[in-house]
Amino acid sequence: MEVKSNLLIQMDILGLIQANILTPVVLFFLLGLVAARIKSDLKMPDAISEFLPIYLLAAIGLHGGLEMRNTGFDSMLIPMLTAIGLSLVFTLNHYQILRRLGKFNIFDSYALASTYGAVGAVTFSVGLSFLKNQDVASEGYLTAVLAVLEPVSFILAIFLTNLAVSKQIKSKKKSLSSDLGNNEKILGMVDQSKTNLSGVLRESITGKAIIVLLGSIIIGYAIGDKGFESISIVFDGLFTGAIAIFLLEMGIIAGQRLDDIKKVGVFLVIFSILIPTFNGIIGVFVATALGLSLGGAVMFGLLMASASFIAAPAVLRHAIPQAKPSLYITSALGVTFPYNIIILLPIMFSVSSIVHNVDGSINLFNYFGIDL
Amino acid sequence: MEVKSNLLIQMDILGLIQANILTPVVLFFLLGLVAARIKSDLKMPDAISEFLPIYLLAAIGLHGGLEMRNTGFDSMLIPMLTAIGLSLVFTLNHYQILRRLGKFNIFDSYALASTYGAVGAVTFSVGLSFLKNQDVASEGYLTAVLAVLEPVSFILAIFLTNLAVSKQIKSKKKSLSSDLGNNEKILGMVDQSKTNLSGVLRESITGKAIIVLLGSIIIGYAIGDKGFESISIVFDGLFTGAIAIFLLEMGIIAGQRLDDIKKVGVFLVIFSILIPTFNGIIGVFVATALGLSLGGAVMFGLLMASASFIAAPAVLRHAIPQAKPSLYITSALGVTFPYNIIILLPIMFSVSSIVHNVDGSINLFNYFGIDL
Amino acid sequence: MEVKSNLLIQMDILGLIQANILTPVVLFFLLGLVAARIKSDLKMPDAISEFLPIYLLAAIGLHGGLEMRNTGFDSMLIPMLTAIGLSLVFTLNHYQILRRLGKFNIFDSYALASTYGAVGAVTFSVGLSFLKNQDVASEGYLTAVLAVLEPVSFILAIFLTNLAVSKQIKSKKKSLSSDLGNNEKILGMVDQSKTNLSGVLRESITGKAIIVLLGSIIIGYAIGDKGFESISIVFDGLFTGAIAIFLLEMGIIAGQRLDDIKKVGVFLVIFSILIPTFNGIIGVFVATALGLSLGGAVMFGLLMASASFIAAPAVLRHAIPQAKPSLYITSALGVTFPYNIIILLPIMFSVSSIVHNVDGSINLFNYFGIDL
Amino acid sequence: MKLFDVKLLTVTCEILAQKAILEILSKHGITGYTSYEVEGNGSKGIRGHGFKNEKNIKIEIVSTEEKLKDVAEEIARYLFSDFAIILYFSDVQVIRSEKFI
Amino acid sequence: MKLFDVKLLTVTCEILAQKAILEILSKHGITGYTSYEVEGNGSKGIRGHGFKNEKNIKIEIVSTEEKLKDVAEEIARYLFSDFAIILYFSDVQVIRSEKFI
Amino acid sequence: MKLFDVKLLTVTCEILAQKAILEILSKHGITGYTSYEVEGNGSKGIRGHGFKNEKNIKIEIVSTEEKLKDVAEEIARYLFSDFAIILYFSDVQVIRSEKFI
Ligand SMILES: Nc1ncnc2c1ncn2[C@@H]1O[C@H](COP(=O)(O)O)[C@@H](O)[C@H]1O
Ligand SMILES: Nc1ncnc2c1ncn2[C@@H]1O[C@H](COP(=O)(O)O)[C@@H](O)[C@H]1O
Ligand SMILES: Nc1ncnc2c1ncn2[C@@H]1O[C@H](COP(=O)(O)O)[C@@H](O)[C@H]1O
Ligand code: NA
Ligand code: NA
Ligand code: NA
Repeated sequence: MEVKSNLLIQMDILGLIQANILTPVVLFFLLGLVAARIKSDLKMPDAISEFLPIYLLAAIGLHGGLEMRNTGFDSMLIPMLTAIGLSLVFTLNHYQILRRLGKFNIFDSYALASTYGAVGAVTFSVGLSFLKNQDVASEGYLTAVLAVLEPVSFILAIFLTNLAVSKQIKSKKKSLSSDLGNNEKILGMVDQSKTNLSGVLRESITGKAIIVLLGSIIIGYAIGDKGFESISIVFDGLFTGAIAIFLLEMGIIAGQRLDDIKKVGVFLVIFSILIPTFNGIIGVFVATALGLSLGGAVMFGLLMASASFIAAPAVLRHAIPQAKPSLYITSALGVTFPYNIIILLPIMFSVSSIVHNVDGSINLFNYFGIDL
Repeated sequence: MEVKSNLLIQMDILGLIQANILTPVVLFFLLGLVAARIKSDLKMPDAISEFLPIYLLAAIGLHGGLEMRNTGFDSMLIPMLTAIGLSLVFTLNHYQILRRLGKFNIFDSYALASTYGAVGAVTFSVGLSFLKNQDVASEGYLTAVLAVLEPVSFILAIFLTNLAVSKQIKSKKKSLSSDLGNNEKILGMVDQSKTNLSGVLRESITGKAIIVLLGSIIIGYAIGDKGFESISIVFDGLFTGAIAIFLLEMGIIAGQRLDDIKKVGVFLVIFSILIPTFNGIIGVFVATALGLSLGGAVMFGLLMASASFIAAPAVLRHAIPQAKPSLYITSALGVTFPYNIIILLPIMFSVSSIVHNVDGSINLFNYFGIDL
Repeated sequence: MEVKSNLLIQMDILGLIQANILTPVVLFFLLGLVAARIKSDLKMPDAISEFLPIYLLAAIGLHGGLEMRNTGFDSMLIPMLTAIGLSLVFTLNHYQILRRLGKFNIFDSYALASTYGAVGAVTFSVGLSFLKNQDVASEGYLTAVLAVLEPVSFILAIFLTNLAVSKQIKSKKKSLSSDLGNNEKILGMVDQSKTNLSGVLRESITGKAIIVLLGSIIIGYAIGDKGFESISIVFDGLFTGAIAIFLLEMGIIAGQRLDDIKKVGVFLVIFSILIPTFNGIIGVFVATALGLSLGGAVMFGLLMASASFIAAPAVLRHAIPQAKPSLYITSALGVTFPYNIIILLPIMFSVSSIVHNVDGSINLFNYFGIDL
Repeated sequence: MKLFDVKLLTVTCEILAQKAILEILSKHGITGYTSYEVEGNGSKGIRGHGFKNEKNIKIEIVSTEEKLKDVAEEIARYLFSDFAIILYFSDVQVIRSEKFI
Repeated sequence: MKLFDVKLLTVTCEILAQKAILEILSKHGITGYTSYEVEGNGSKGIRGHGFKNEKNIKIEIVSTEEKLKDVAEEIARYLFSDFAIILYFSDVQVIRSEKFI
Repeated sequence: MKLFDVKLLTVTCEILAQKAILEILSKHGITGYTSYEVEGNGSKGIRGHGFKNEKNIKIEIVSTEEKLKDVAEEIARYLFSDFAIILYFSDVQVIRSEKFI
């Protein structure tokens, strides 16, 4: 009996992955990937690839706001705080792994750690469209969690980087205090580092992603279903198609980056797969324990699993300019993103189905008790 | 009884304004405004903000054309001539106010006068979506009035400016005829001014706004409801959503301009609120007297109330380069536009409801008799 | 009886042409044309005119893929091979006509021959929307034929051009072998020509048009009607509206090119009308003989009739840089495209209706027997 | 390869002055130029944000010193007062001097 | 028409360094500049493909040699190590020298 | 701050010639360049309106006079006849001369 049910679950996951690959969203991503690999001249106009993220953020924000109006958000606080806590713990954990096992320098370690501690709004959109496809709902307030989570791990990483830099500089200052010009430069750097944190905080919070997301949540909440009607074709009807088009572009960019994977190294590639899996599954369990629905737990897991590849480059290049962007962009967009949307998403969905005891035969505790 | 009904009306207006603020279109405008004020990096790609007005004009043109086909446009002539007449009178009136009370120079006065005498297609779009929300129809031929009205007050203002410049130059010529170089320059300016008028006329009529608007009216008229079906998702279904997105952009631009309001001065800010109110309410009454429907009278009022902030900068910078663009752009976009769509529109709707005797208790004449 | 039925057919065609002109797609094209002729400043942002072809190709690809999944494509091979064969024969035929009757030089002749031997995806889109309007279906696999046909006649033309150039150079080399510098240049040109063919083949096949088209066919086939549902508003609902907007842009470009028609010459203008007519009607007959449906035969004819005006400039400027682009762009876009979508399309539809014996009174064979 | 000395005139101005500048060019018989949209900041404030027609345009003309000076003089005379505009000259060397007369 | 000799400093860098450069400019009291997005290739690899913030920006400043040298020195000191960046000077002649002080 | 004299080669051409020019650059071992789309007018007519691939592109290369002359010569030889194209040299001064060899 045991073995059979395990087998069934496994088949289920494989079946779900296969079914997931055969969705327009994933297939357009793959098309973009192929186009880039065979060096096609296919490219999206810049204006379209700048506009689509704004549109997607507005759409998921409105959707979240509407849901929150319908179902309330009193229960939001604990999941949100938990998400923030997990995100911070994960970021620190990534740093240790990268620095100790991966032997990356401080800067790259913090940059990568926060890239994977942060969240990806595009991944989130794909998750929503995946659930829509499965006809499974999720808690609307998770969009608010997405918005709040955006800057959290960046701020932590930048704060710690500054700390590390300050220490380094102090020790350097002690050892060499002769070269005036250099000293001046170092002092300048300290100043720069110090301003960075508040600057980055400011920029993160006024960054377009958060503004559009929070703004749309509020708008969605304010207008309600009736007010949404007049704009629902644009912000709901076109949603999945727009994701498909945007993923074509993401596929192209990911494809262009694939060559850089060699530079990234085996360690980071493995990291880029194992860490999201680990974080994501933990996320699903924690969310389920907190009482989130089947779909909500998947989205919560996805928040934990996703790496940031649109916000990260913009924030980190300013905040930790010493880190190599090729590392964090390539691993987040070239490895983790496709892995997340193609493979991890169905896995998390299966896990969530099991722990939510969908088929009525296994529940969270006896699952833990028997299978783990 | 009297007092109570007045109170009811007042509450009605406040309620309508509040309800109007809670529509996606207005809220996205406010979101853009906020984003600009907190110096967010949120911006629309240029291509999108260039494309959306074309789309909006095509959509309202088609809509107008279809309506005209369904309901006829024999009754169009008198409202159109009235609109042109009012527009000219208003422009002259603005000039007097600005020049005498506001102490602006000739150039700024004419530029501002025509900005407020002209019409705003974006405002018109918002009005249509407002009425759609209220499930109230309006006469389709008003779109044609919009198209015809576009160049009218510009042409008047430019003609009068040229007249003024010519006079100035003549008197200058008499007084100083020594400095040859300067003289040559002055003659050049006269020539320039003279070519301007026909040039501006030409440019106004071949300007993209009028071309798209008139063209779409004709297309709408030619294809009829059956022909429109195949494109109705694009030009009808997406309409309100597209306005919402465009108003996000308008909000951003208005927000960036708000700092300029100090330069604009208190007088002009008050002008930018009182004049549209005055013109708009007059418009509603006149339209009602001419037999337009409830919604038609609102749209007619909006035509009178609206200031031009897309066409105006383009036309006036060429035609009256001596005028300061910061004045007319800032007041039209930063003050009048938000005032019009947020506050004046519901006011005019209430007024039109009253004079159209919607609730059956007050009709136009006893309203005039008792309340005014 | 005979005369009357001929008359009826004629009226039918005229009626169809008239009805076809009164569709949004054609009217927006004419609006663009008019706007360009009166030198309006109306223009589409580049990003939009780059994005729309990608979108249209994706939409027709998906549509084709879905159709192929539903109706199979076993029967595809013979029509496809026939299309390739016809395309090659037509290309050679065009060359003879242009070189002998038109007295064009080798380069221009080959460039023009392949422009008219190639296919136009935009024309194809308009054809699909025309059929949609008539509620007539067509074989989905014709989209695959479109994709395969794209590079065929270019490759032939480039191959033959290279052959001709090589011959020329050989004979030149014999006659003059003194001027060393020039000789070097000629050798360089031979080298260039030789690399061109493989380069052009590579570029054609990885060109964005083919990638998007083939990719979307596969995606459409893979996802099926159920998977398509979530993106159907974008890729089906918006289709005709998007074509209308794109044709506005095409009309503007065609209008800007109309002045060049004088340079193109009467011969080429006549060629640009007669050749598509000839090729198209042959296409309809052949397709009907191969068993294609009424709509399928129209689309097959359109493939034969259409000239390439988006791919051609890109490919030919690289491959036959000696040819004058104004010739092939102007004639294909300025003459053939409007002729095809306005006049030839309804004609082919009538012809196909007749040979498909739609009204039950005439069938293919007695039609041939009596009328030809 | 012989190089010839000619001049490059660069005009950066608000987009609304473009037409007037192109007219001045053609009045002086100059048909060759290159132009592109830019953003910028100057005495007339930040440009290139917001409405399209508030952008700047840069127009570059390679030609003889004589012609370009005439052009610059006319631009200075008629456009400096009303439009956001700057211009400057630089020395460039070309291969085909006959193309830039 | 009298022309005055001034300098043009051209800075091409990744878009993320733009803010820092504009800050350096304003620190030196320079308010006039022209900027536009470009693509490019250099020691830090091909730019301008993919994400918007991987593009380059070109910033051009016309001013006095003295001021521009200070600017360039500060850019070299603080930004050369962390960002993809190049800069070069050239000689230009202007009409209104007072505009470029 | 010491400045070094190098050359700037500016090539403005129709976008279809871009590939050929970049190939010539890399043949001469030049990896650094900046490029951007422009519009323009010249002996081959107005460009930059209508189809994307009718636009012009401007390619700027800072390098040594020697290398750039070779590049220009090759461009002149192979591309002048078939494409809309102009090019010119100017003098620029850079800080890190080793970057532009
Ligand atoms: N010093 C400068 N260096 C480079 N570009 C400038 C400078 N001053 C002004 N500009 C450009 O010229 C435009 C018009 O300048 P202005 O008339 O001073 O507003 C500005 O928007 C900038 O693009
Ligand atoms: N030799 C060069 N000539 C012109 N532009 C260059 C050159 N080298 C670099 N660039 C530009 O400067 C940017 C930064 O250069 P780099 O720091 O070398 O990556 C490149 O992306 C190019 O746009
Ligand atoms: N005199 C000139 N000054 C500046 N740019 C020019 C000039 N002549 C031509 N161009 C540019 O070079 C391109 C090709 O020139 P042409 O080969 O003459 O058509 C034109 O489209 C312009 O962008
Ligand atoms: Na994460
Ligand atoms: Na008005
Ligand atoms: Na053909």
